[in-house]
Amino acid sequence: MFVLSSSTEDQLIAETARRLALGPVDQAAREVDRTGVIAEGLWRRLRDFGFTAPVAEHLGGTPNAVTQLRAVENLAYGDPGIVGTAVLAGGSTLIIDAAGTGEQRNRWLAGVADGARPAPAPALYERHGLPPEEYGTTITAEGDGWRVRGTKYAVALLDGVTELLVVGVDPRGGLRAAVVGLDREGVDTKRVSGTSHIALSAARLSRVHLDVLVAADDLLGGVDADARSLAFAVARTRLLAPAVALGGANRAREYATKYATERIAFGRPIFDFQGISFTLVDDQMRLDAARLGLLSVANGLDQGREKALADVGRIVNETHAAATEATRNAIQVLGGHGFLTDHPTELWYRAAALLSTLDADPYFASFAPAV
Amino acid sequence: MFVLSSSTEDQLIAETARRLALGPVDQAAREVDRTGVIAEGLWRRLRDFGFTAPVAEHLGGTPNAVTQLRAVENLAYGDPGIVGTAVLAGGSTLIIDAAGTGEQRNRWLAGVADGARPAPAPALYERHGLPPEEYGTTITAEGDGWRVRGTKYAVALLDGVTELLVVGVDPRGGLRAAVVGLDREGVDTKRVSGTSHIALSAARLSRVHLDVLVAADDLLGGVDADARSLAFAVARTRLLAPAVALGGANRAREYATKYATERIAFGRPIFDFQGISFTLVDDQMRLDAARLGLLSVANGLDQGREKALADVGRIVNETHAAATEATRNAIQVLGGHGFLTDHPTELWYRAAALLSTLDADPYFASFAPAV
Amino acid sequence: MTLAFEFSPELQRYERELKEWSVARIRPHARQADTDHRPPANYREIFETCPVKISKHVAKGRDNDLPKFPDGELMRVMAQYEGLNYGDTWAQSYVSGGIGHVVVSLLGTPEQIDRWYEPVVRGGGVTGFGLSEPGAGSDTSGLVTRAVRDGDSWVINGSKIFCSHAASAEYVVAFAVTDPEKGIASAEAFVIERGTPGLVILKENEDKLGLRAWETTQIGLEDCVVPLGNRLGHDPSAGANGAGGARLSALSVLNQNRPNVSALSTTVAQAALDLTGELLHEQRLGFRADRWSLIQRELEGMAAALTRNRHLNRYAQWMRQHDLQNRVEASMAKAFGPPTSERVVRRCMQLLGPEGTSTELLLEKWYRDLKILDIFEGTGQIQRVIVAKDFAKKARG
Amino acid sequence: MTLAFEFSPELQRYERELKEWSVARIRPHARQADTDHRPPANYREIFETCPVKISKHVAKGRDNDLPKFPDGELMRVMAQYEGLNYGDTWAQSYVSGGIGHVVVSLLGTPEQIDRWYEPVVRGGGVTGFGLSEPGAGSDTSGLVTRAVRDGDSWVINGSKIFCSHAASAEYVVAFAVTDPEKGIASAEAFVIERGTPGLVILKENEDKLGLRAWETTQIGLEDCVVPLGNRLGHDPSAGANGAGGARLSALSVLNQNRPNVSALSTTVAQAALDLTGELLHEQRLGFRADRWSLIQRELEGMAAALTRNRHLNRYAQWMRQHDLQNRVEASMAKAFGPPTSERVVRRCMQLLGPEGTSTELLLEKWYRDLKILDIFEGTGQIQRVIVAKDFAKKARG
Repeated sequence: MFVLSSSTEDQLIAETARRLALGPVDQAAREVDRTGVIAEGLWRRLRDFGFTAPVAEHLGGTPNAVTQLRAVENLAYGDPGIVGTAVLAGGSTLIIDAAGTGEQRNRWLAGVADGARPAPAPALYERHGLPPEEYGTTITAEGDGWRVRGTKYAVALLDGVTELLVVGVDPRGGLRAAVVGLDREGVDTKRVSGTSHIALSAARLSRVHLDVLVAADDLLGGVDADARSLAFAVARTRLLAPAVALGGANRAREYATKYATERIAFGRPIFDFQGISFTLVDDQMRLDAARLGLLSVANGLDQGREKALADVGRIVNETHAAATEATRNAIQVLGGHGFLTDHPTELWYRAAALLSTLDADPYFASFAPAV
Repeated sequence: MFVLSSSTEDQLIAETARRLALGPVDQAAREVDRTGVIAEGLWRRLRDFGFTAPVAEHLGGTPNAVTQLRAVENLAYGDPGIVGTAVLAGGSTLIIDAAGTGEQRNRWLAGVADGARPAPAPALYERHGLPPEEYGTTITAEGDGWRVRGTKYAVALLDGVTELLVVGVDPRGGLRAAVVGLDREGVDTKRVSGTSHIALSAARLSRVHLDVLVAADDLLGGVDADARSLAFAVARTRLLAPAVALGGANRAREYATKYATERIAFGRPIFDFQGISFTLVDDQMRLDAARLGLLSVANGLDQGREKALADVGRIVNETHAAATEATRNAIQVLGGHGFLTDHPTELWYRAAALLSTLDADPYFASFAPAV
Repeated sequence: MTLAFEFSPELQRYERELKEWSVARIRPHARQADTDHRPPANYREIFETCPVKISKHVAKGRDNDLPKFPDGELMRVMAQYEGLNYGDTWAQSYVSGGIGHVVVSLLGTPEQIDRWYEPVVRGGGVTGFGLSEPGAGSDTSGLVTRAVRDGDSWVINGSKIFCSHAASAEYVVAFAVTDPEKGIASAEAFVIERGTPGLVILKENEDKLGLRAWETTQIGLEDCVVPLGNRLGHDPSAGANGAGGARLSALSVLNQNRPNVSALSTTVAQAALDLTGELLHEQRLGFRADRWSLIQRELEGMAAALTRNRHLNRYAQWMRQHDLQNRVEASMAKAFGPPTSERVVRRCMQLLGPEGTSTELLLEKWYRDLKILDIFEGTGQIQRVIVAKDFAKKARG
Repeated sequence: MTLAFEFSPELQRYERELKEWSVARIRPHARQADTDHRPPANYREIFETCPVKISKHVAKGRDNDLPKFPDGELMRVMAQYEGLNYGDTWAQSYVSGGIGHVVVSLLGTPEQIDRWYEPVVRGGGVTGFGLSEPGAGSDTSGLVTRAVRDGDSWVINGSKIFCSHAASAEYVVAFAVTDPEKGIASAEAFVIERGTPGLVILKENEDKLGLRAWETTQIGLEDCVVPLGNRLGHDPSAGANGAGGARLSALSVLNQNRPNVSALSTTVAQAALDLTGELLHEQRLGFRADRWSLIQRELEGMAAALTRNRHLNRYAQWMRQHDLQNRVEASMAKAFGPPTSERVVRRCMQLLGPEGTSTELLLEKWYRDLKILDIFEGTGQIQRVIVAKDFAKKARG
């Protein structure tokens, strides 16, 4: 029987996330978007909370996927841009914790939880919505070492980081990961300075070309690593961006509802028109369906079910479809006002769009016209 | 420059069609559905009108595709079941006229226009929305003759008919058609008696298995037939079922609108609720887009443009998607009343569903959930 | 407290047994029931063959001899809906036997429950219910059926449509206004037993697009006289007290069945999808590889959509199981599931081609059956109004 | 009478030349215009390089030195929208130069047209327009800006938002109520020239999600005094005659631009799609065959959707070209096109992956730009209300 525990602890975590969301995260949103910088104080609070970049138990603790998902979604209710940045930057800890050797966990995660040093930056996503098993990045034995070759996209926050955690496939098609020093020859990062994408300006996303030889002990889990653990950890990580999108989109739906109940036109609050209210109800239904789907897959991953691995791609895409549509409709409900930076709707619209491009496998959804 | 002529003659044809539609066709709809029989008087009127089974110029005249499409759509406004039956049964005349030799036109079409004898029954459609160029039915040279082998579906009205017009592909992948006597060995028709499908009961649709040898002069256009003329004629024929669906769906939209402006709930006509009216507006937008698309493709066929051939599959699918949705929403607007045979909405819903299965190529549309 | 997306292994087994039985014993009668507009005459005997105990009354915690599952009784009810209707839809209506008795259990005094509810639940009788009228559907404020006190009796006049099972019922529970000035606020429910003079069956079963075996009756009430004690919820000696509006809103408990209606639609669509998948797999050799992958992608997409339906259904049901207010979630489940289920069946017919709509298969029946599920027990539009009201309330703090 | 789905070869050539020019000369400034929230300073010089004549005023039959096409002038206008905006959106606003002068041409006396319209159309000036207020958007009945007659002048007080080009305009045409009791029915339009005391630019250009180079100004009118002759449509010596409502409805001519707004959205989406197709084709070697066919199917589906948009746009425009009432068709085109165009751009970004949203490409800008097109000149919701009213009228006979 599937169990989504609503334990007191889980509830507490979700509530704490929501408090952080509506407090410091929400307050910083516009400024972070404008400057492309998350202030150290806010970073510290996010790090202390621990769910965007969770670390190994003995170093602070990695929650189960369901708990993390709920925490991240609630946090992103404050601002999907900031939380999306944290999640993209923090993803390697989970993977190293799950698939690294004890020595590697110590080597790469020590000091991360308390902010003394950053974890290796995760280099996961490629283009065109390719799922991990189809990544073009290869990790292949070559002499005594292993060659990591490929291009990674949406690598977040390289400033101050010294290593990358690169996920690729080995010649037999299994997943592999390796930690690569950023200063190594054959690592070529391309970054547009400043606000270089439609959203998540603080993430300073980079493209990284890799053609580099690493030592066997830089392979995550070593030469005989368990590809299955890695696959589960990568799958969990892929659920985080949609959880962020979901949090932001739910906020947008609620914000637009509030606006519509207050804005008067044609003699009544515009929410009284079903053209407005039904749109918002449909948005919420899609968001709720996405949330249940995400939780269901996360639970499957927590239970170690193979089927959950196969279900990741679809729910990621469904969630982004729901989130991009809901944020778009939130602007629509606000009308011309929603198009101005006076309201946060446009921030959420942009964040949802960017997040949706990370992992958009066209297998799972076809383009459909709006009408 | 694309020209959709709104000539007086075209206008007259459309108006005549609409008059027939709202007169005898509409009046017969329920009875025909119940009995599975179109009375001879109505058949005669449809035949005299000439647009459901058009014949060669010297035998009565085949209109251009645009004119025919408009006539058929307007006629189907009366009842898509009756007009769908006529169109499915009459489709061979157009193909024989376009792709047959002079001798063949005389052999197979003489006496058809005045009802003295039926034209060969068209055997076009297969399963799974396969387009003609992928039909599984083959027409292959064998000795002095040609072997026709395959299975055809939705072959209408075989009673009293002596020949089939079978469309298939030859070994080089080009389209071929042959006329096959129904009494020939190797022609095996399977028919469920009475009302055997969800709608179009009068069409008495059959499945026909063919494995039969025909003479070279039974090949439409002869051994050196022009595959291109055949392809254009088949393409035109494929546009007729969606034109029927469109006519029925437009009627359903208007019927539901009228109902909604009269039905009072919560103190006003339910049409005043945007949940109702916007649904009907969206339906009409999709139907209008489908109509313009159909006309555009029909015009392309009239102009002999290759591109139009390639555009048939998509517009057929778009039109059926619009029509099935609009007929379904018409019932929805009527609520429980729409579910009763007291109203014709359920007839239109059934007809739209059946028509949509003739030619539903999944390449052109993916399943999408309703919300 | 736990949220069940999937049933416990025990409940899964229960559902599976029910499904298998439904396919073996219910489905074979589906076509005939549709043609005859009634269930097989021996339907009670058919039900006797059911390998697991199922409940007649789907309200919470009534039938105490039913199997217990860790998921809770309401989850079992949902599993019953999914299992029973997988074979075909006709049986559901005769298993539940109408809702007249359920209304008695909601509004009746203990004595009335003893008299009209218990025997039906134990004996498997059928009961009718009449609320809608020609001029009053989703909006019940337009009710015009009238009950007038006359000494020791009530005299009822009016007509009712969309009465489930009223033609073959032991009794019909009908709502009538007792004070035209107060209108709907004065509505009361009356038990009208079969054979009561003035209870006229105007149309035994409507001629419908689908669910034809489900009896949908039009009744007339022409100077129909019932004893005072047949008014639900009151001391038989007392008059109407004007609390009729409250009585009608007590009926909102019935709305808790909404996730089950969506579950019904979902399981029928799943049956259609499973059948279509089997047929297409049989035909697979005829497919080119690229076509087959299109088909497979469609089948996967539909399966995922039905899983989404189930998530919303089970979530709403789970909330109620745990005594959480689920009005919004139940409405969402009801608005969400049925129209997608319709689309799945339609798409299955399309993937098969013209024969997908042939009466040789049941898909065309299911397509006709399902249409009403986005309408009865509250249309998709009404569900959205309910959810929207909740949004507005929350937004206004 | 002919319906043009495709333009005549001549007009296709015209559009193609305009497109090529727009890609070569307009697009290179797109990023900077977005960053600066204004067009390049030398935009007039850029426009000078345009190889074909384009019109400033898009109303019917005004600019007589424009090339003639068999399709008719309004079809040329639509081709201009499609051609000009294919490179980027920033230029459109500066080509049309606002709509203040268009309003003069609709409401003004011949003398007023000579004074305020003709010079702008000939000289290429910019004019502003103010209708919306903080409390009055789609519903203009809430206008509170007030004009009071005072001897030989009108004294205007209030504020206006979403005023296109009001900050850099030679004059702003603003609506104000002349009789608070009659409200919107007494609204009149006033020409307020630049530098008029009391005309205050509260915000030169709003900080917007997209179309940032289009000037969207907030103005204040603080005891702003204009001569009687600046009230459009009247003998300068006469007072307000209460026909202001009629005046506002005369503005409905502006609604005839709706199909062009949809055409604008469609051509931008087409630009995004073309660019995406090129990039993906360059990357094609990296694709597995089954993935490539998925991609190709997506590209085809989007191209078809844009063709659908164009069908509705051109049909509505063609009706107007032939003096057929196209109110409903124009609203449908406007409701239909823009949201699908948005989706095309979004989907293009998704197909490309994260770099699809990078500022190295223009897709992310276009995604931001397009969002407003389903809002301004009447939201999709308002368009549906217009169509629904027509349906109801026809249904009621």
